[in-house]
Amino acid sequence: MVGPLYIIAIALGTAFSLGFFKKANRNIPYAIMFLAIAFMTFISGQWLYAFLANQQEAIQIFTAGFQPPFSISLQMGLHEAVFVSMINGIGLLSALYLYEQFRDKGVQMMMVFILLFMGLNVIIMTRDIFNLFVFLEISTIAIIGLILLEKKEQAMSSGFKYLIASGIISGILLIGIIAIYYYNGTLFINDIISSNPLLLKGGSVAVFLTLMAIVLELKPFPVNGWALDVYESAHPGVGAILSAATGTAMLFVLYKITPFIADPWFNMIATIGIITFIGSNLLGIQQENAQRLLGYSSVGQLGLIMLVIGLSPYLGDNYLFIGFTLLISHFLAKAGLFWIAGIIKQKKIKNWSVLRKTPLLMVLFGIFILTLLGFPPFPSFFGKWELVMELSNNHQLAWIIAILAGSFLEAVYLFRWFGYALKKEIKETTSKIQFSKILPPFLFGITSLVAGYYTNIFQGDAYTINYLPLALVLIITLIDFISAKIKNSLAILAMAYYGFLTLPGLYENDFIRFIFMAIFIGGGILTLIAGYAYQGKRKGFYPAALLMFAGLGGIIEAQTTLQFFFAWEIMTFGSYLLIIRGKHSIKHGFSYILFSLGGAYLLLMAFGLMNAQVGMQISALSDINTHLNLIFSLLAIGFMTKMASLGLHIWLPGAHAEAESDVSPMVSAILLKAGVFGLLITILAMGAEYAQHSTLLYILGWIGALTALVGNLAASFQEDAKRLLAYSSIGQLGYILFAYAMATHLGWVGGFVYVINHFAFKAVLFLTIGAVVLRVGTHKMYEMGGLIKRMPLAFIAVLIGIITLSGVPPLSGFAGKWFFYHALISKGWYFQGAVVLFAGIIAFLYCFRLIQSIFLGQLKDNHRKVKEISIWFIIPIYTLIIGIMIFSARPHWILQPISEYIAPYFGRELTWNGSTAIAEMGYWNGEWIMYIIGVMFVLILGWLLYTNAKAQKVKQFNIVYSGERPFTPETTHIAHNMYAGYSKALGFIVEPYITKLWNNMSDAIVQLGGLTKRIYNGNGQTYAFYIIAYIVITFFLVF
Amino acid sequence: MINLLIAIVIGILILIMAIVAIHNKNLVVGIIAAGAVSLFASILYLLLAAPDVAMTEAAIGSGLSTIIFFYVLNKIKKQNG
Amino acid sequence: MVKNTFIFVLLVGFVFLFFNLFADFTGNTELNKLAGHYAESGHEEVGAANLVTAVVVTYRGLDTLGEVTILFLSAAIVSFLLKIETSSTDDRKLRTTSEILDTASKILVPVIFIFGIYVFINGHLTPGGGFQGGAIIASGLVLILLAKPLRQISQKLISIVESISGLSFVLLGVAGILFAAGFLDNKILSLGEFGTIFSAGLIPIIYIFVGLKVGAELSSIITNLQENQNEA
Amino acid sequence: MNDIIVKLLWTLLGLFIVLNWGLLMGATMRKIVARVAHRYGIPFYQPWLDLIKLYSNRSSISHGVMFYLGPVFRLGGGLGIFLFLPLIYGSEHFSNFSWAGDLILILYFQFFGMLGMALGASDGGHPNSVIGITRGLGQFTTVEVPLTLAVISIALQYNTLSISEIVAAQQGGFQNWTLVTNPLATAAAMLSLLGLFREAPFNLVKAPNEVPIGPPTEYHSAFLGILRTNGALLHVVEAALFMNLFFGGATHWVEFIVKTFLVYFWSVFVGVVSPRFRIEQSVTWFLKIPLAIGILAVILYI
Amino acid sequence: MENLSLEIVTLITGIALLLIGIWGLLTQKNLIKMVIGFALFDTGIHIIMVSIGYVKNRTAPILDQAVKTNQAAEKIVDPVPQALVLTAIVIGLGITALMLAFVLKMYQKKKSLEINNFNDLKW
Repeated sequence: MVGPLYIIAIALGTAFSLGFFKKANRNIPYAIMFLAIAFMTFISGQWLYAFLANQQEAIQIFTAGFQPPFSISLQMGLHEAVFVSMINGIGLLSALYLYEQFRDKGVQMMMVFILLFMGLNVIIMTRDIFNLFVFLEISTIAIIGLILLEKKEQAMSSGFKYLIASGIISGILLIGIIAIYYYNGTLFINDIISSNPLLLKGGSVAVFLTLMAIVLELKPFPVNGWALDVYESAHPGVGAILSAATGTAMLFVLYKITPFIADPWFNMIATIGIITFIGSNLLGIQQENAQRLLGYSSVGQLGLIMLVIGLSPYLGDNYLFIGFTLLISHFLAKAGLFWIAGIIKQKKIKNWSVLRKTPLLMVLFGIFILTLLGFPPFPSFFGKWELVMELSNNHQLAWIIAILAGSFLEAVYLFRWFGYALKKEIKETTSKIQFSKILPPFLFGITSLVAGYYTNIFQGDAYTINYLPLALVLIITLIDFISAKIKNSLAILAMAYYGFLTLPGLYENDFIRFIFMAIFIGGGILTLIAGYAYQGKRKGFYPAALLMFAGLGGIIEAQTTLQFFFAWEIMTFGSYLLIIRGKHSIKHGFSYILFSLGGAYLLLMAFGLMNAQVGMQISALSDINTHLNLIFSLLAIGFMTKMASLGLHIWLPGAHAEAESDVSPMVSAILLKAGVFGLLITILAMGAEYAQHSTLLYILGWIGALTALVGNLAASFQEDAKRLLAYSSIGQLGYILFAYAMATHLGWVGGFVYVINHFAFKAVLFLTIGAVVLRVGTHKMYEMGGLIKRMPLAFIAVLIGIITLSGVPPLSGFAGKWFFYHALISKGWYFQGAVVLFAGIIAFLYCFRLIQSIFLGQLKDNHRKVKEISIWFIIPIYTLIIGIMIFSARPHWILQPISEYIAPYFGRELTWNGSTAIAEMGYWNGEWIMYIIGVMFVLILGWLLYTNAKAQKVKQFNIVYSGERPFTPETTHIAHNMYAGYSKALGFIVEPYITKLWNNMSDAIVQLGGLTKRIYNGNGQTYAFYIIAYIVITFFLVF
Repeated sequence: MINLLIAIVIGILILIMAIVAIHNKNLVVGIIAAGAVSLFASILYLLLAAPDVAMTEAAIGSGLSTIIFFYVLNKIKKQNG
Repeated sequence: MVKNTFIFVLLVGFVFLFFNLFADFTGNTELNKLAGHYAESGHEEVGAANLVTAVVVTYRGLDTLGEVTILFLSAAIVSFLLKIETSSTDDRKLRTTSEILDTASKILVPVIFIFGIYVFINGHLTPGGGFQGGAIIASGLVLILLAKPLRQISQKLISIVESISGLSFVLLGVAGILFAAGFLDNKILSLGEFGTIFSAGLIPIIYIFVGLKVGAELSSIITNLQENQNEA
Repeated sequence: MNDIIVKLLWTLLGLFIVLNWGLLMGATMRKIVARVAHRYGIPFYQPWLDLIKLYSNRSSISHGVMFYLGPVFRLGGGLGIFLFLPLIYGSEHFSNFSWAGDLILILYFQFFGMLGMALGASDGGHPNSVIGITRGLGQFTTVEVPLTLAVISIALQYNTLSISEIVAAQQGGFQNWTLVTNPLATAAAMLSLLGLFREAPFNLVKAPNEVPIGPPTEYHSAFLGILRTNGALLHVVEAALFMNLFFGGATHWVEFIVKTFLVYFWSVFVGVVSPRFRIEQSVTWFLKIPLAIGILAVILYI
Repeated sequence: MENLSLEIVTLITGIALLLIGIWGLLTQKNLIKMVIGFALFDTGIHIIMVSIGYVKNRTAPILDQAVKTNQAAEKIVDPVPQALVLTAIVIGLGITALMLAFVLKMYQKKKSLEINNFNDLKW
C-alpha cells in the first residue's frame, strides 16, 4: 500500500519540477502532470478498495515522527478514502478535459492545477485545524489561478472579488482557529472534540467563527456573489472543479468539524442550508446564462447537503446515507453539466438546443439533470426519499415542506433548460467534439446510473421488476438509430411480455389492479400499433414511451410506497418526454412536468407521514391513525394533479393537444388513469367508515362535479379538435373523481365504468382525430368538414366514440350514467349530481361539434383527394371499438367481478341477476337494451330502405339556399364559433380564472426572484460587506 | 510596566497610521503608512517576546509588501500617462 | 453615506462579537500542555534551540510545506497573470539612476545576500529562518532593480532555484518517511550537539531550501512586476 | 319464444294506438292554434294525408350515408322511448319492455334520436340545419337541468326510479298524484317540458315562420315522412312520461288520451301566448326560475 | 490600569487594527486602498495571534544561555502561535501580491481603480 502522504509528495514534487519544463514542448509537462494525478488517483483508489474490501479501522498518519497533538497528523479512513477518491477522480478527468487549455496556457497552470488537488486532498485528510487553514488557502488561491484559464476580461474582476472574499473568510477562520487554540490548548481536531470547546463563552464564539468561515466557504445564499461570478466567467472545466471537487471537500470539512458543534447550532446550519437551497434555486428561475445557472444550482445543492448535515440529529443512522447520496449526485451531475457546457460552448441556455446534434450529449444532459433533481433511479432519489422519511419520522414537517419547495424551484429552471435543449430550434452547429472532452462526462453519466442501482441495493428496497423495464429502455436508447418499425415491434413485444408476466397473477389476486394493468398494457400495445404509421427513425420516441409504460406498470406492481414513488417518477418523466415531442409543446411540457412534480412532492410528503406511523407497505396505508385528513388530502391532491382536476388542470389541454397523434391517446386515455389508480387506493385505504363521512371526499366530489362542468363547457368552445378532446378528458376525469369520491358501491362501479369507457373511447377519438390530422395537416376543425366522404371508417369510429362518451343507450356510456343517477341519489349528493348531469348534457355540444365540423357539412376543396386514415390507426381503433361493443353487450363480464371486489369495502348496494344490475331504486339490463335497440334500428332502416330505395345521391353542395347558390364550401360550413349564443349565456364559467391565478402566482415568484437577485450587484466590496454582515447577524441570532 | 506603556503608545501609533493609510487621499502616503503599521507591529512582536515574528513582519510586511505596492502603483501611474 | 453608517453599525456588532470571543481572555500565566511539551522536550526531540523553528520546520513541517506552496502558487499565478496580453510596448525613457545608488547597490547587495543566508542557516538557533532569510534575499534583489531598473534578472535561474529547492524540500520530507519516523522527520541526520550550527538534524538543511525557495518566489513576484514595467 | 311474439304483437298494437293518437293530437293542436290566430286551420285528417304523400313520393335525394341514417336514428329515438315506457298502469300488455331499464334509460334515450337527427341533418350540408342544431343543443342542455332535479326529487319521494313503481305509488286518487304531493317537482318538470316540446317561446330552434332553419331543412319525401311519424309518436310518449311521473299515470286508454292531451296542451297553450326567446335568453331562463324551483323541490325531500 | 496587561493592550490593538482594515475594505472605493485595508486586517489578526501566545513576563522561545533547557517550560512564551503567525504572514504576503497583480490587470483593462467600475458580472 502506498501511503497517503505520497499523494502530497507526488503532487508537490510534480508541481515543483514542472518548473524545469517551462520552455519545453508542453505535452511533456502535461504528461507528467497527468501521470501524477493518475498516480494520486491510484493511491486513493487503492485505499478505498482496501477499506471497502476489509472493514478496517481508519489509520492515523503522523508527520515528523511525533504523535499528535504535537505534530500534524492525517487520517485515512473509509470516509476519507471515499472523498479523496472522488476528488482525485474528478481531478484526473478534469486534467483530461482541460488538455487544450493546459497546452495553450503553459506550465504554470498545470502547477496550479495539481496543487489545487493536492490542497483538496490534504483538506480532507488532515486532522489539524491550522493545517486545514493552510491547505484551504492553497486550494482557494489555486482556484483563483485556474480562473485565468479562460481569457476573459471578466475573469480578472471576478478573480479579484474571489480573492477579497476568501481573504476575509480565511481571516475569520484564522481568528477562530487561534481562539480555539487559546481556549483548548490544541490544534488537533480529535483533542478539540474531547476537550469540549463550547464550555466557555469565548470558546463557543471561537467555534462559531470557525464554523462560519467553513460555511461561508460553501457559499451560502446570499453571501456567494463572488463564487457565482467565477462560475460564470471561468472555464466550464474549472466550474466543474469548483463545484464538484472544492464543494465536496468543503462539505467534508464541515462534516469533520460537526462534532464540535452544540445542538442548537445544527439548527443554524440547517437554516443556512435551507435558505441557500431555496434562495439560489429561486434565483435560478430567471437565469439565462448556462454557467451562472449551474452556479446557482451548485450553491443550492451544497445548501441542501448543508441542510442535511444540519438536520443530522433527526436523521439518525441514515444521516450519512442521505448526505452521501445527495453529495454524489451533485458531484456527478454538476461536473457533468459543466463539462457539457464546455463542450457545446453556448452561453445562453436557449441555445442549448445544439445538444440535439449529438444524441450522446443529449442523453448525458438528461441523466445529469435527473440526477440533480432526484429522479429515479439515480442516487439522490433515494437520498431525498430517506431524507423525507426520516424527517417525517421525527415530525419535522416544516423542513420537509421547505426542502420540497426548494426542490420544486430547482425543477422549474432545470426543466425549463431541459425543455429548451429538447425543443428550441437549432441556431448554429457545433464544431467537432474531441474525445478527451466527451469522455469525462460520459464516464460520470455511466457512474450515475451504476451508482443509482447500487444505492437502491444498499438502501434495501430494490425491486427487479422496476429495473427490468429500465434496462429495456436503455437498450432501446442504445439502438435508437435503427428504423422505427423494428423498434416498434420490439416495444410491442416487450409490452406483451410484460403483460404476460404480470396480468395472470393480477387477475387471480387483485382484480382492480388487473383492470388498470390491462388498460396500461393493452392500451399501450394498441397505441403502439399506430406507431407503424410513422416513417423514419422517430428518434427518442421509444425510450420515452417505454419509460412511461415501465412507470405505469411499476405503479401497479409496487408493494411499497418507495417502489410506487419510484415508478411514479419514472412514469412522469417518460410522459414528459412524450408530451414535449409535440411541435409546439415546449411550454406545455414544462407546465406538465411542474404540475406533476408538485403533485409528486405532495405524495412524497404523504408517504413520509405514513411511513412514520405504519411503514412503507402500501397495504398498510389503511392502518394509519393520526393525521388522517392531512395524509389523505396530500395524496388526493397529489393524484389529482395527474388527473387534471379543476384548479390543477391547466397543464392538460396544451399537453394533450399538441402531442403527436399516437401520443395523445397514450397520455390521455392511458396516463391519466395512473392518477385515478392512485386516488382509488387512497380511498380504499380510508375505509368505508372514514370515507363516507369525510369532508375531504365531500370537497373532492364538488371539485369533480365542477371539473366536469368546466371541462365539458370549455371543450364546447374549442376550435382545435385535439384541444376539444383534451378538455373533454378534463371533464371525464371530473366524473371519475366525482364517482370515486362518493365512496359507495354504486358510485365506484360507476367510476369503473367511466374509467374503462374513457380509456376506450378517448383512445378511439384521439387516435382517429390524430390520424385525420396526419392526413389533413391541421388541428382546426373549421378548416375541415365533410370528411365522411373521404374517411367513412374514421367517421364510424368517431360516431361510436361520441355515442359512448355521451352516454346514449345502448352503448356502454349509458351504464356510467345509470350508475351515476342511482349512486348520487343513494349517496345524497343531489346538487353535485345535478351539476354532473348538466355537464353530461353539455358533452353533447362538443360531441356534435367534433363530428359535425370534421366529418359532416361541406367538404373543403383542398381535401377532395385525402385518403382514408392509415391502416395502422384503423387496427387499434377498431379493436377498441369491438371492445366497446362487447363491454356494452356484456357489461356484467367485467362489472360483476368489480362489483364483488368493492362490495366488502363500502357495503353492497348492487346485485346482479344475470345481465341485469339491480340497485335499490331501479334496474338495468345492458344486454337486452342492446338487443332491443338493435332490432328496432334494423327494422326502421329496412322500412326506410323500402320506401326510399331509389334515393338519388347528390353532393352536399347541392342544397336549397333561399333561392341563391352558396359560394364556397368554406362559407357554407358552419363550424367556427359554433356555439356563439351559448357562449354569450354561459361562457363566463370558462373564463380562464384559474390559469390567471397560476400565472399570477408564478409571476409573483419570478418577481420575487427578480428583486432578490438585486443583491448580486456585482460589486466586490458589497460582497465583502455581505460576508461581515452575515457573520454578525448570524452571531446575534445564535447568541 | 515600561513595556506596557510602550505597547500603548505603539498601539495608538499603529491605529493612527492605519487610519492614515485608509483615509489619506494620496496613495503613496497610504502605502507608506501601511508599511509603518507593519513596522510598529514588529515592535509589538518584540515586546511580546516573538523575535521571529518581528523579523518576518519587518522584512515581509513592511519591506517586501510595501515594495510590491509601490511597483504596482508605479506601473499604474505610468500607464495613466 | 447611509451605507457607511450601515458598515459602522456592522462593525460595532463585530466589536461585540470580539468582546464575546475574548470575554474570558485573561492572558496566559503558564504554558498549555502542547506548548509545555515543546518547551520541555523540544530540544531533545528536535534539537533546535529556537523552538519556533522546531515547531515550524518539524512539528508543523507540513504547514510550512503548504506555506511555501502558497507562495509558489502566488508567484506562478502572478507571473502567468502579468504575461497575459501585455499592452503596447512603447519605449519609454527611464530615469537614470544616481551614481550613489548604483555603487551602494554593488557593495550592499552581496552583503545583503550573505546576511540572508546567515539568517536562514541559523534559523534553528537564533530568531530568523527560511522566510526571513528569503525575504532578505529578495530585498537585495529589489535593491539591484532600484539601481538598474532595466537590468534583466534571469527568470530562468530563479525558476530553477525555485524548483530545485522545492523538490529537495519534498524529497527530504519523503526521506523522512523512508529513513526515519515520518514525513519531514528531521532525525535522518543526527541531532548533533544542541545549540551548534550542525545540530537539529535536518532543520538547517530544510531551512536552506525554504530560504532559497521563499527568496526565489518573492524574487519571481518582484521581477515579474518589474519586467512588465518596461513593457507597460 | 311464444311469449316474446305475443309481447311484440301487443307492443305493435300499443304503437298503433299511440301513433294515431299522436297524429290526431297534432292536428287538433294546429287547429286550436289556428283558431286562436283567427285562421280556419287544417282539417283533422291532414297529418295522415301528409304522411301518405311523403311516403309515396317517387323522387328523393340523399346527401350521404349519415343523411340517410339520420331519420332512422330519429325514429329509433322516439320508438325507443315508447318501447321502454309502461303506457297503461297495471296492464301487462302495455308495459312494453320497461323491464330492461328504468327512468334513467328513458331520460337518456331521448338523446338517441336527437343525436341521429343532428348528424343526419349536418350531413345534408346545409348551414341552416347546423345553426338550428347548435341552437337546439344549446337550449336543450339547460332544459334538462330542472327536469333532472325534478326526477331526483320524485326519486327521493318515492324512493325508486322505476316508472311502474312511481305510477303505482300515485294510485288511489287525485290526492296521491305527484302534482299534489310534490307540486314543486311538477312545476319544474312542466317548465322543462316547454323546452322539450320546443313550442314558443323556445321555438327559435325550428324558426317555423321564416327561412327554413333547423334540422329538417334538407329533408323531404320518405325521410321527412319518418320524421313526421316520429314527431307524432314522440309527443305522445313524452306526454305519457310526464303523465306517469306527475299525474298518476293511466289505468286505461281513455285516461291515457285525456292526460296526454292535457300535458301537450299545456305547452301549446304557453306557446300561443308567448313571444319567442333568443337562444341565450332561453338558456339563461331555464337556469333561473325553473332551476330554483327544482332545487327547492330537492331540498324539500332531503 | 491594574487589569491592563501587555497582551490585552496588544490584543485590543490587534482587534482595532482588524476593524480599521475591514472599514477600509468596505468603504474605500479605490482598489489599492482596498488592498491596503486587507493588509491591515491581516496584520491585525497577526497581532491578535501573537498576543494570545504571550505568557506574562516570559522571554522568547529560544533556548540559550538565558533560558536553560531544563527550565524552559517556566521561562518561555508559547512558541506555537508564533509559528502559526510566521506561516500566516507569508500566506498574507502571497495573497496581497496576488491581489495587487489582479488590480494591475484590472487597471490595464479599464484604466480605472474604482471598484464600482467592475460590476460586469452580476445577478
